[in-house]
Amino acid sequence: MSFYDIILKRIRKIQEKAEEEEPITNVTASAMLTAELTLIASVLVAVVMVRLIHPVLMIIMIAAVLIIALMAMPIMPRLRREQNDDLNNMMFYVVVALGIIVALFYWGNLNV
Amino acid sequence: MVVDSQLMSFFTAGSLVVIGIFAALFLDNLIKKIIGLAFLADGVNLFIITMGYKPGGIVYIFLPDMVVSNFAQTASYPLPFALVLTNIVIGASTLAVILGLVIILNKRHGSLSASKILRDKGE
Amino acid sequence: MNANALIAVMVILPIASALFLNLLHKKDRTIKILAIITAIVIPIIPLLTPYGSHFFGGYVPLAQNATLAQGLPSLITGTQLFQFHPGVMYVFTSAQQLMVFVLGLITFFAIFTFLNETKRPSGVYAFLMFMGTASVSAILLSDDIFNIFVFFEIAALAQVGIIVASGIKNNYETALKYILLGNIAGPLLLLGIVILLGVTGNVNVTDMIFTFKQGYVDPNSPVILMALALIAFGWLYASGLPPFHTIKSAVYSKALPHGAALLQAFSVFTLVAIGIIILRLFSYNPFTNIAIIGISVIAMILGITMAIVQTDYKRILGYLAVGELGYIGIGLGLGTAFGITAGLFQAVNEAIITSFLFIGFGTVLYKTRTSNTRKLGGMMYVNPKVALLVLLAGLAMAGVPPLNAFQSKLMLIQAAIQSGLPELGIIMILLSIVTFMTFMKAFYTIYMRPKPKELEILDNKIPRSTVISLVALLIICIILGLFPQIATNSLQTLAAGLV
Amino acid sequence: MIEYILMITTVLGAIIALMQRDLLKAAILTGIPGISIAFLFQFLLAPDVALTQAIVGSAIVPVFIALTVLKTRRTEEKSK
Repeated sequence: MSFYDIILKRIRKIQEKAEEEEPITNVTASAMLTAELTLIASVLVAVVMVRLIHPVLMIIMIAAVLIIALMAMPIMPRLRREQNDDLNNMMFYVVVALGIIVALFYWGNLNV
Repeated sequence: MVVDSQLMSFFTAGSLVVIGIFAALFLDNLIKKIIGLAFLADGVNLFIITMGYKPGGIVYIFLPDMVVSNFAQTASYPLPFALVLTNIVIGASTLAVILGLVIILNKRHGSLSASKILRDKGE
Repeated sequence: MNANALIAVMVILPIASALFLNLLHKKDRTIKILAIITAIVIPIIPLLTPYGSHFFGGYVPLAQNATLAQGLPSLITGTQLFQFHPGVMYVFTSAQQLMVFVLGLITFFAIFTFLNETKRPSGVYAFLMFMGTASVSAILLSDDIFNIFVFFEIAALAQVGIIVASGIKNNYETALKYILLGNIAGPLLLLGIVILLGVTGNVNVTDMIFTFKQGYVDPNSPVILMALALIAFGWLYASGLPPFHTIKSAVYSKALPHGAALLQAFSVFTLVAIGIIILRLFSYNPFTNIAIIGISVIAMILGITMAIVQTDYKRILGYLAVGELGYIGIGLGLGTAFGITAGLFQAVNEAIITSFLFIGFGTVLYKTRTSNTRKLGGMMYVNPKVALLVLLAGLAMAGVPPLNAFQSKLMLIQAAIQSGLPELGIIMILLSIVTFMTFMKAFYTIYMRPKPKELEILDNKIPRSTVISLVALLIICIILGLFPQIATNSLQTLAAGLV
Repeated sequence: MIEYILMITTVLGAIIALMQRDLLKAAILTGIPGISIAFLFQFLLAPDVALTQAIVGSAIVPVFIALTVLKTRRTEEKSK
């Protein structure tokens, strides 16, 4: 069984659990897979920008991101479930984002 | 007074903002959420007014028997007050729109619970 | 006095026309005529208006008012009080001209398709569209930060109205969610604005920058950082960057196609306008640029990956529109004149292309009354011409050479490499390819695969005006793609002023 | 001294209004922080804003909310 099959199987398993009412077709599974790969690839490329702070930190972070991505492989179904249309859920992320933004600006002014 | 009243007013405004965000985040009933958001707007208004306040100052209305230089030095800052007037009106009109939507949604779902009627519809 | 009255007309005319349309409730013919005349006039005004600034009520700074300035004591003439702007000021330069013109053009196409696709056009819907256009034009023009807040709230209410008027299933829920979130973001944006007011004593952006530059205020004080964070938060809500990307894409999918085309133009131009104000005020702080780039990269990644896994094509377009906003943000965040020009150019292109896509896919909704890709198929045989136009719109969004987004995306990648961040260029190329793939997946399922048996295609003909709008938008795309100088020349001065 | 009492009533009134189970009571109690803030505005040298806030905060907002409650449902449903 190749690596591709393992990922595909796990995605289908998670999807079956999450959305019983929605039919799982090849199209949805392959869409999930594409989204998954896009997500990992672009996050990895984005992490390369850490080199501006310190090259060694970049290597550590890339390794960490790779390991985390491989361990928690189907990230996309979970990410999708987090970004749903529930008001309470959205409100929660909005307030969390407000906190993060305020904290980041204070931190950033001291350290950048 | 031991505590500065302007500082206390800022704290009141801050606690209203915090109460508002708390209510919007953790109370499930839509009416309660809306009341919380009204408090949030009230808190911001109070913050603005407190900022324009000048301890020991006078109202910014120029009466004929006043001396210009004295007025300029002691009057409170009127620009924030003009902003608050606008904001109160905006807040009231937005509130009316929200309440109209709530009435329609209650008619459709027979509920006022945000977790029931504003949940993810899976589309 | 260099008060230029036509600048104010750009905002006042849509508002006046909107209020008048609201009064005419049941008179269909009058509504049609009035709406179409206003829609034609709105894009023409910015082309006729000379550059300059307009002072509402004629309140020019004392330095420019010779009669008042005479005989004032040195207490006033010797200080900065002499330079301050006492009233609301609108600034109109070549960049504003282009952006207000494009916004007016999209309003025109939206109104044009709306009037022909609906049997009984309601004046209220046109009222909401014009109100939104007026407020976004004001946000683009205004130099007064409180004025921006007022129009920000009006624009939010108009957007809610456009969703409510659509009559699509579950639109009331989405409208309520949008306005409740707006009621958190709005007061916090106001809080940020008044903190700046309290520190600098002014609401005029030019004067605030003056106070920062002259050192009357310490620009690195924590209070100002708080204001920056709160204004940035309001900016995220208005433009639909994360964490507001889910609600914004839901908003697009719950509006009618012409409404969605207009709504995304509102988001794009609000993003540009408030983004420019943030850059003007806070570009001394290097972290501002980093934060804008970070948010934009997150928006691109989340928007495009979420677009892939959707099944409703309006939702796909909504998430793609949010993802494309990230490109604009990267351009603004790079902080070089070339990068900002590229970002602004991308904003203009994106507003045009996404309306093109929304109106194009709107024909599918018009023919079938469904937007679920699972139930659709075989639309190619129903109307091959419109299918070709939609395909071209998708190619434009992905950045295929003769079309406009190619030029702006190329400029963005060049700017990223020049600023020493080639990784951003790689992410942009990668996500462009994925955008195209997502679009092709939707296009394939709707147009090319065999038609499902259950699908009913209504017998109504697609109005000619919709096809005309699509062709006109395609022509604009090609013109901007072949001669990008038309746009970049007008955007350059603004970008150079921001560095 | 009076301003401190007003500040306390504002915060306490807001908390009490949100703690009610009966939504009509909650709507009417919204007026308490509204009117306290109006008096506070008067104390903070903004008489014209105080007038507006007294009308909007103590009459219009509670009445709007109370009308909505009368048109919908009186009590809060148990969550979940």
